[in-house]
Amino acid sequence: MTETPLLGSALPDTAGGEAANSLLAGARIGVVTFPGSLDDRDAARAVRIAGGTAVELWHADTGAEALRGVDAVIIPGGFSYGDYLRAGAISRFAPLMQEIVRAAGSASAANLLPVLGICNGFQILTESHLLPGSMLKNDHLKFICRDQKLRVENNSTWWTSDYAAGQEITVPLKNQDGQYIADEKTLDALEAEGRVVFRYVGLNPNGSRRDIAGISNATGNVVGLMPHPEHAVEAGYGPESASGRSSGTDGLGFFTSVLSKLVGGTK
Amino acid sequence: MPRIVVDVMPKPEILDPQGKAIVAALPRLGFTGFSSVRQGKRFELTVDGDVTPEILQQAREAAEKMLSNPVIEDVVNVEVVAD
Amino acid sequence: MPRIVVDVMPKPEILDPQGKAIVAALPRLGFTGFSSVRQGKRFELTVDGDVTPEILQQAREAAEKMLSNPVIEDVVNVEVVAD
Amino acid sequence: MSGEHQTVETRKFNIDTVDHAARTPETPLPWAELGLKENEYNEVVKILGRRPTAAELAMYSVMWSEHCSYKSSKNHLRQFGDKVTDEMKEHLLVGIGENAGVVDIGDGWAVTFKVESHNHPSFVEPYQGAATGVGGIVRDIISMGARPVAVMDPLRFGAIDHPDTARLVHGIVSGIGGYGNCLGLPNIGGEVVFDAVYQGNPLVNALAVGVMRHEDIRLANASGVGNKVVLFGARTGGDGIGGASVLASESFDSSKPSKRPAVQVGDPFAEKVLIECCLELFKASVVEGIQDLGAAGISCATSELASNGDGGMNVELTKVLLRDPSLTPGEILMSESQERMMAVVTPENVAAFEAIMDKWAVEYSWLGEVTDTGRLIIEWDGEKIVDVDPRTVAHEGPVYDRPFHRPQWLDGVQADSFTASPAAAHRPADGAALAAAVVELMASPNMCSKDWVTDQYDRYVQGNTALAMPDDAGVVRVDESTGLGVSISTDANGRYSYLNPYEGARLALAESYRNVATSGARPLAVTDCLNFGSPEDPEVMWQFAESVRGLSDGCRELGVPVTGGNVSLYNQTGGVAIHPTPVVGVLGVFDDVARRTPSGWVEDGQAIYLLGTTADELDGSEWANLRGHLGGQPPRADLALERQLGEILVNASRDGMVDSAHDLSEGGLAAVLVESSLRFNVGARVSLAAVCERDGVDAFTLLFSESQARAVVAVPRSEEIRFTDMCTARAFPAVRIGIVDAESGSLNVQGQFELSLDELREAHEGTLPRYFG
Ligand SMILES: Nc1ncnc2c1ncn2[C@@H]1O[C@H](COP(=O)(O)OP(=O)(O)O)[C@@H](O)[C@H]1O
Ligand SMILES: [Mg+2]
Repeated sequence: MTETPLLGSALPDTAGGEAANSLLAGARIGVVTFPGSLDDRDAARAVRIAGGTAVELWHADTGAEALRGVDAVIIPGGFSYGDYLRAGAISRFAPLMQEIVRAAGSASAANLLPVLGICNGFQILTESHLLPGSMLKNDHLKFICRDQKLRVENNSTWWTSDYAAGQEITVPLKNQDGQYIADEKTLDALEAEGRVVFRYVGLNPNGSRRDIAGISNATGNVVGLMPHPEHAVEAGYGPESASGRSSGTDGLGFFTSVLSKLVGGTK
Repeated sequence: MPRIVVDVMPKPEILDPQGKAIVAALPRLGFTGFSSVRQGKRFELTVDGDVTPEILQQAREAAEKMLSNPVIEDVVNVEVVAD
Repeated sequence: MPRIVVDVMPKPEILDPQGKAIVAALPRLGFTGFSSVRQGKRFELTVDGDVTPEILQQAREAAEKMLSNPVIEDVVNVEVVAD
Repeated sequence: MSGEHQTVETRKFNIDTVDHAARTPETPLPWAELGLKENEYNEVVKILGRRPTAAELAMYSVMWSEHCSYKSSKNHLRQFGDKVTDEMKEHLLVGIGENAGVVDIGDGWAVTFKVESHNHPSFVEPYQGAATGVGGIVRDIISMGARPVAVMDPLRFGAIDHPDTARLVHGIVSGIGGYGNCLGLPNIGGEVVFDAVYQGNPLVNALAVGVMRHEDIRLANASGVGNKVVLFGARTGGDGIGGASVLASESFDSSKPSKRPAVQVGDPFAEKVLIECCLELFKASVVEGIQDLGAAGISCATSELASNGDGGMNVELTKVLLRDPSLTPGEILMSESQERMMAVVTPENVAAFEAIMDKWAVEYSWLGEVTDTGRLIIEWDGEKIVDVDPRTVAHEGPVYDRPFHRPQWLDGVQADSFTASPAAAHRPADGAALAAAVVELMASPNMCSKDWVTDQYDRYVQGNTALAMPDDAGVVRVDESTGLGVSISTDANGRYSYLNPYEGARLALAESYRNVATSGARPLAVTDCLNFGSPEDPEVMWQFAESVRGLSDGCRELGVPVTGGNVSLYNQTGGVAIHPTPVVGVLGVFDDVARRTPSGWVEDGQAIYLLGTTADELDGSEWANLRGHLGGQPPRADLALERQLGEILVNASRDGMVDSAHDLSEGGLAAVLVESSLRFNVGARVSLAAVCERDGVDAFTLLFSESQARAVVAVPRSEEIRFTDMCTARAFPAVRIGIVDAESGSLNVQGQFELSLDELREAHEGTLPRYFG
């Protein structure tokens, strides 16, 4: 994952900044690679730009050491195992996923592993039952790649604390199977418990129920969403903004949120 | 060689986007006798030796655990087909 | 309401990446009795009234013309299912 | 995982061995069914000194096909090498002849890129045809040792309203997306053109680009006696050998029916894994030579590897892992199953190689080893079925000097200029008519927004895309620490080439070069995909010869070498050929992609300049096309002027003198004004008067003519003097034609018309969804 040197830290290079930097760099965020993962290097880059240390995790590794002692995990986008059967259906059974499910969902409540599933990662989290519901093919049946506006509905999760509640952000969306679906009871419960974390604003790009773009588990350590915050962390390579030149960096908050929570010792 | 066929269909209460697209397109080809279409999956598992009860049980479990997702799909059929 | 089931499978000589991915994953769940898997499609067409011979003929034609791609797929089955 | 244990008992063929062939010289062989001409077959017999075996016949027939041997085009393509100057060689690390060319972009980085066609398969089975087109070109890039970083897809379809067009558009676009998206390669550009000439013969060209460090460059050769030859990736099935079912019985004495699919089905997941596992092989330095398997499969890979290396190789064909155990040896040699690679590995590295395969769960089998005998020997269960000099298969095939002559009809066509024709009778003159014409143009199939297509492609993956659709070129960063990066565009105009193939090729090059320079990059190298009709038609052959002459002359004039490409002939339906369509891809380099220039206006109050001059050059234009006219001469291509314009655009970008730039090509100034407004939804006020007066043209001509070497740029107020001084110093015509207007929400052409951006957007973006849903 570290083939090419990355841009420096996105944090200001002030006196205090340096200390904060090294503090943040102490937080280790694992990024999972399955065969067919595509955005793993991008997610690792986002972690580094946010100031943290990215750690490669391999789908086939077994046992507790497979997690390499990371403080949080990102399951990135892509087409794991080709996604031919159902998105995420096969990855769910990877040995590493067993460890992630254990650490994120069933450990003692004080010590839950923060997990972010992006796109295919979200699909894998639903297939693994860490998050409820499932994904269908987009209602228009096509792959869609666009700059998508979202509203942050819940800023109290591990991955959204650096956003304001109700804040609107723009991040790229790109998928074929992104239509979020769950039964009415589940949807009502998600709404009631504040677990709808992101909603599509403006256009619902895939027919998702109640415009849901992302959700969390009850404890807020596990978050999944279809759009790609890791593609909106570096000016020049993100979504279009008012100034042109792909300068949108609205996705950075995901990575700074978890880092500040981790170094803030709230874990 | 014997095969086990597993059929998986989207749950009836779920709007199936592919089926919807097909039912909209059928009349354009002059096929007007159908009121709805649903698209599911059919798997054919080839068995190495004989289809023992254990193997059939394996197929049933694979159908529930991996070949289908109970949130959106039902396993509607698991059966042995001779060749 | 009566339904017509149409089963479509990839032609045997054609690469089936879906099936390949599944057969590689099955052993990881302890399912070791299967030597190959092929994944096809199952369509259920709901008929408005009775399944007349004409309707069945329509289903056959739709199966060939729209529900399958004759270059890479075969229609392996068209049958009426009562409910 | 390894195939060492594959049993052969189940495969009983009447094997046609070399000995058997020598003993039975009279056996009639189906060489004609396999596409060989009588003289070619006789040549094979002469080379071997006996009749070929069935397996040898399979190899020669497929390797000597037009597609693999370039037998009709070779004599012409030589010009690309012959006309290369020292200037052009400066950045060239690997030239024509390898899987793809490689150029040096500085700091120890190298880039490889190539465009290829998959036209015929995409007509038969659009989704898989297009998908495997992407898969094939990406494997070419991997086999150079590079990590693929982007793809592009120049496409041509029949008339937009033809009943078959939707099938092809849906299938081809989702095939390109389905494969490329799943591979994790951003799609950064391409073309979508509709024209009835492509009705029965759509063009699906695919370009891939990859990056590597200089020391990682790998070549396709098998050197080092005793080194092992390994086949890895997908299993071999009957793909792509439909026409070769005559080989079903290898002794040709029975008529066992065989159903072999002519269609190849792609597995992008397998290819993605193949990419990662090849990159790991390169990093660990465990392969000596590597070759992708594409057309002609194992025949091609073994004969090319052997012929490029020490000259000999022994292979045991029963070791090949099969998907379909009924394949005969000849079929195995010809199979075009996708997602396979062949490599040469030293005995010491075998274990390391296997460990990497196992990590990625990629299947492999050791087929044989490199020898110094000068012979490629292939055995089937120990019996010799091929014994050939690999050079005669791979490199010394037939070469034809096909007759060609200028078509007689061309005089009449060239004399039929648009402006003088009845089609030009109702030429829009007043403001209202011009406004309507602009809207009509921008909603037309070729000029409308291609978002419906490009929204189905992932342009973000890898996180390095700095420009993509709808800008003039695709731009990706190569080095994250310095911002070093590349820019690529592909272009062709079949109508121009129909009117004048020599100029048409130079015009395609000029446009692609201009697009790259407009994005701010210094053009460095060229790849091309030459799509033509039948070379056996002397008039088509003339179009081809003229195009190659034009392209090679043009490259010399611009100082950029052709590094590789592809020829696709026999693109015709019935006796009617497509327009000659030489797709040209130009690659340029940026020291820092942060300096790239987008094509839309952003900043209120910036000055808009038109660079270059406009003449009445409506022949072959989109406007004439809309009026159903095709005649006259295409626009003049002045490549010295293009070079000057390029320098201005690149300098202006580097020194921060422009904030936006868009070159003028199809649709002329009208298209650029609309596209630059819609890009970021920022309008402008412009006036045509000064240019009309200077160039002696009316407003209609200024808006719709397709004169070359022009661009529109937006200059920040603070930079205007510096910018105009630069143009003056180079004596390059530049006129301030207007101002960016962020408030009005409209495009205002003073004294003529005002069009709201909403109305323009609706017209521009509505067309493809209306036809394709
Ligand atoms: N098939 C395609 N795939 C990807 N991008 C495309 C495709 N067709 C057109 N585009 C993109 O749409 C934009 C407009 O295309 P075009 O008008 O042909 O550009 P230009 O005239 O600058 O060469 C360009 O950015 C081009 O790369
Ligand atoms: Mg352009």
